[in-house]
Amino acid sequence: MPSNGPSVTKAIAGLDIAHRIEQKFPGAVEEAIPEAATMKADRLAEVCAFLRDDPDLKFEFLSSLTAVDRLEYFEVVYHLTSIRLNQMTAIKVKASDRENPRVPSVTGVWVGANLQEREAYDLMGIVFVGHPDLRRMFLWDGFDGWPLRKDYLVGPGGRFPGLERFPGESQEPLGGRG
Amino acid sequence: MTVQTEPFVVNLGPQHPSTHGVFRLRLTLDGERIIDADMVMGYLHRSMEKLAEERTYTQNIPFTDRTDYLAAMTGNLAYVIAVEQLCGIEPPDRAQWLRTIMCELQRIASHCMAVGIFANDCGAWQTPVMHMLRDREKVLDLFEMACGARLTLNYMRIGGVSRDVPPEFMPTARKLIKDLPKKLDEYEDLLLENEIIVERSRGIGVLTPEQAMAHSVSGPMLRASGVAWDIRKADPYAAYDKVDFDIAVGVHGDVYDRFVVRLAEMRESVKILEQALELIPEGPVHAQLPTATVQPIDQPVAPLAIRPPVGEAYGRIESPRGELGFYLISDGSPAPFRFHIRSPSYINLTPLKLMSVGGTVADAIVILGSVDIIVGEVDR
Amino acid sequence: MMPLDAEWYDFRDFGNTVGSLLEQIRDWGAPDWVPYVISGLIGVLAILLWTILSVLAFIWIERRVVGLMQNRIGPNRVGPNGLLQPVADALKLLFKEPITTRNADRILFWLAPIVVFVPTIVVFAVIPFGERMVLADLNVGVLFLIAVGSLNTIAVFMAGWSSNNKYALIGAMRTIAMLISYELIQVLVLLAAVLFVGSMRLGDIVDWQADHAVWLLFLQPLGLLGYIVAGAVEMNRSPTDIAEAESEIVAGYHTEYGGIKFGFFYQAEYLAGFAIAAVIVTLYMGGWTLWGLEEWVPGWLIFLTKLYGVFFIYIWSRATLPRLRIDQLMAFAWKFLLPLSLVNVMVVGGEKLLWQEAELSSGEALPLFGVINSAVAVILIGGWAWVLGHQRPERVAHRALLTKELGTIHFGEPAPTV
Amino acid sequence: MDDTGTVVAFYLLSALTIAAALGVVVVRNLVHAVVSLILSFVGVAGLYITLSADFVAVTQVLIYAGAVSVLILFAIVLTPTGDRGNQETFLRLPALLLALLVAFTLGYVAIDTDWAISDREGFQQTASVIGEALLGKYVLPFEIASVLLLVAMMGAILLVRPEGAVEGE
Repeated sequence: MPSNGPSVTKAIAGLDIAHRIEQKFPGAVEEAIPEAATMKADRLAEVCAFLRDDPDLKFEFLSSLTAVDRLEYFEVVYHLTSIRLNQMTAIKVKASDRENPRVPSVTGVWVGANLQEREAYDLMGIVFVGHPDLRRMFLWDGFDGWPLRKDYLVGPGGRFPGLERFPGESQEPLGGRG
Repeated sequence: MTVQTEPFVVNLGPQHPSTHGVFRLRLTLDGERIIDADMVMGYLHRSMEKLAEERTYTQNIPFTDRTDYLAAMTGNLAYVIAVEQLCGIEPPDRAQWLRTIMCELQRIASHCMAVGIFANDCGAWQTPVMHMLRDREKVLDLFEMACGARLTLNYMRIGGVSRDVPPEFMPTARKLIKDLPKKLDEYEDLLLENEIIVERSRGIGVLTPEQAMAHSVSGPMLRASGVAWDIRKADPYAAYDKVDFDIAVGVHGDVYDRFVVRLAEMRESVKILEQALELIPEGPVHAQLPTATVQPIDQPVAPLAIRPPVGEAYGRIESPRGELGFYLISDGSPAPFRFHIRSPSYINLTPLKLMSVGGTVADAIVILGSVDIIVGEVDR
Repeated sequence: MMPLDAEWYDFRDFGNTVGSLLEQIRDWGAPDWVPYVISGLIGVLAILLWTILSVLAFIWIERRVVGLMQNRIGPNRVGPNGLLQPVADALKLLFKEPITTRNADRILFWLAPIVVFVPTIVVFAVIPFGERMVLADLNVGVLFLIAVGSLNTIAVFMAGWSSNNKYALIGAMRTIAMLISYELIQVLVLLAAVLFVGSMRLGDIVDWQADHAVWLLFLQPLGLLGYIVAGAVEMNRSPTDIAEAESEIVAGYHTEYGGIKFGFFYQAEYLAGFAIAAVIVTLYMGGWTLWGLEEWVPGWLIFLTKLYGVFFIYIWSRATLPRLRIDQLMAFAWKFLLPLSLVNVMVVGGEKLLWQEAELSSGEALPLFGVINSAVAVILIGGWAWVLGHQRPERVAHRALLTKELGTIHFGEPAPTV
Repeated sequence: MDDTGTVVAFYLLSALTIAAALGVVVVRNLVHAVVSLILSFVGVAGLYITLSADFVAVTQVLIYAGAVSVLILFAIVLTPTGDRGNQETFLRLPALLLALLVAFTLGYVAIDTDWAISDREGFQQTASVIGEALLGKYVLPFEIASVLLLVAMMGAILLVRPEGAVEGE
């Protein structure tokens, strides 16, 4: 990860953290890329507790929790910080059921996930199983749909394509989404 | 036999003088004691995360002004740092120093409001906040000099800042930071030992360090709980690794400590500014950007056309309210695939119920004031 | 004291003017009750006029003074220096639609602003504005002050309850709880003053102070302090504006009021302030006398100058101090002021007894008592505060700890002192 | 009761007191009832003034109109909302009978008694006379009443104390 200036925070890469988790919980890691390690949903709670309590990791601080709509599946991204050891990592978990995405809640491990999971539920529609108070946060009860999903309010010609190219940009083939 | 009273539900807000915007706190009271507290928000929700997915990376900078509108500079910076991480851009030195200066000025301005409004929440009838607005205005004058705006600044750019500061900026800034310590002394004289402030805020809304960390509380709130954690030191961005400053921490984790931590941070900001104004080098303020190949049709759009490689980045800085992070996912198109704001105001509200249950309505107000939320950032 | 001229143009005492007017009416052969009624009417009108003018003036003064204290300008648009701002405000309030919320208790909602106004203005009936310038010179003037002051509570409760608003109800409950506690303090401190002077008639108290050429302020500093605090509570001013705590319960009991009904509450609040200041001036600061100056300067002018001066203290405190919490305020009344004012009553009673039994001359007794009481006040306040403070050693001011070590935890460490 | 002013005042105040007292009984809303009770107290205070008992009058306002009514208001506000109406109960008829009986007795006694008129002058300063009487001739009843009130107060506090409440904070 290119960083801005000499970083003091030790960023534990996804591959590294996946390796450590794999040692403790074989089969808990679904896949690992440099940015983050993806956990299996059913092993999430114990892995998180391990990440929090392990003396070498001590990720006591859940920096950020958010959900991403990857079109084929949803993923929930956890950015973890260890305040005492000054290190950081990111883990992910996938929810592949588009109609009813379910992910175990980590409120039991980090209470700070409470509001952030509610936000992800509110805007992305991901049900966090085990969350003590999973209600809409910003939108009113009874709001129809999950606005941050890519297919929210699909137009007549399919999903609104967004900004694919800059105005006047050459039409050469694009990588990624295009 | 005991006196049985009915629980009594009071809606503090959305229209209320002390909710710092349109924020609603639903309190269930037994007499004056709070037995339950529930937050209702979303009155200012503008769906920025969705809007940002349809706009280019550069077009998204103004959104970040409007989340935390009392600290627009830090909002800008957190976002551009995330984009720079995504693209691997290294801004030039002068830009880094300018960012440091602006962020610290912004921190002073924001803490002025936070401390002043906190005193207001304690019931001081506008006097501290009026005095603090005086100093905030001077900071805003500097911002106006630098970028023409006072509130929604839009000063930071991906790869640097929008323009260099005018020549009269540095002398004015030097004069301001020369005067500021005297003003801070004045505030400390007025507020620090004020018996009523101490009575109102000591022992109220206590968070132990373990609770604070578990609740993902950040910024002055976390430091007030005794945890020496500051991203400026832990993960230095801009030019913070080249300046010397201390982390202000509290030792009781109560409302009073949050207030003294903010006061002390203003002093530390002055310290940083003193060094930054000495050390800032001359040079360009904008890096060369890897722009997409765009044919200029009628106007030069080239410098804006950034197309980061596929990937994701979590850029975070220490905003006046805590850890402000931007989680960006790029799919290689001109617009971010996912744009998430980790807003400190919102997440700092997590332990609100824990802190306010058992206290009185007056305590809840003071606690809410000590969290220092900006509803624009809570709702986004 | 030099006898007054008794000519109608001697404005040192408006009583002269009224007296000669009544004389004239009597000369025309009107029945006895006519001058009686007319003098009463004149007094009532004079007090009403004075209160309205004073309130208007003080709205402007307070806003300008507080503006000065807060580094801003204050009203300066309407008229020269914004002088007409209060008039404009009053007109605005008059022409505003009188809104009654749907589920309010209509009768009480409309009655409350009127009821709140009555006791605050009736208080001025017993205040001697100058020599013979008192509307009703009651024998039990001091008691009357307390009794009428306590009626305010009812009006506030009516307003808060009838609004059918939760903030208003909380405000009303707070007011009642507060006023009950502080009425006790008021009674006790005034009792000490009455005990010392030996009369409940306010005129007698002023005369006593003039005769002995000493203000009770010097003889009963503790009583004065207690009354100032209790007065601040009664008139709902910061640091004790808990009943209408803006940052907590919006506007307390008058949250739902607008237009002229709110205007009544607003004016009643100022009037209560003037009443408290008037009582302080009369009881503790020699009323309309000023060591002989009242022979040359109209007594009412001296009285009003003192009154406005005392009221200024309240403006000042409003611009300076934050607000206490309700339980802290109550604790302050019961744990601090009440014991102190009880001690005050006992000390004063003992002194009175000593004075009578030992047959001291007032020249000997009063300086002695003044010194003793000041010392008692200082020792009691300091000592009691020390005792109460020792119960809560954690309530001290401190600064933030400065550290460079990242990730350390400093919770529970001793904090650097201020 | 010789000059017209006093007579007019007496009848006006009596009318006020009786009307307000009736209001207490008739009005359905409990808070309204308390407000008219206060009005009736004030009326009684006025009656005391016409009898040149100024100390008693002011005390009436202070204690009854001020303190006692506030206590009643407190009690009403603390009662659950459902019970706040001045509802009809089965005790209506017995209460009416009892009230009529009391009224009749009082009226009969008032008319039947041969009221002696004192030839002594009225007091100028009632407060000092009352004070001397209370602390001189009637000091024992006065002290007993004080002790009784104190005990009642402590009993009340004890009754409403929550089980196992700790002293202080």
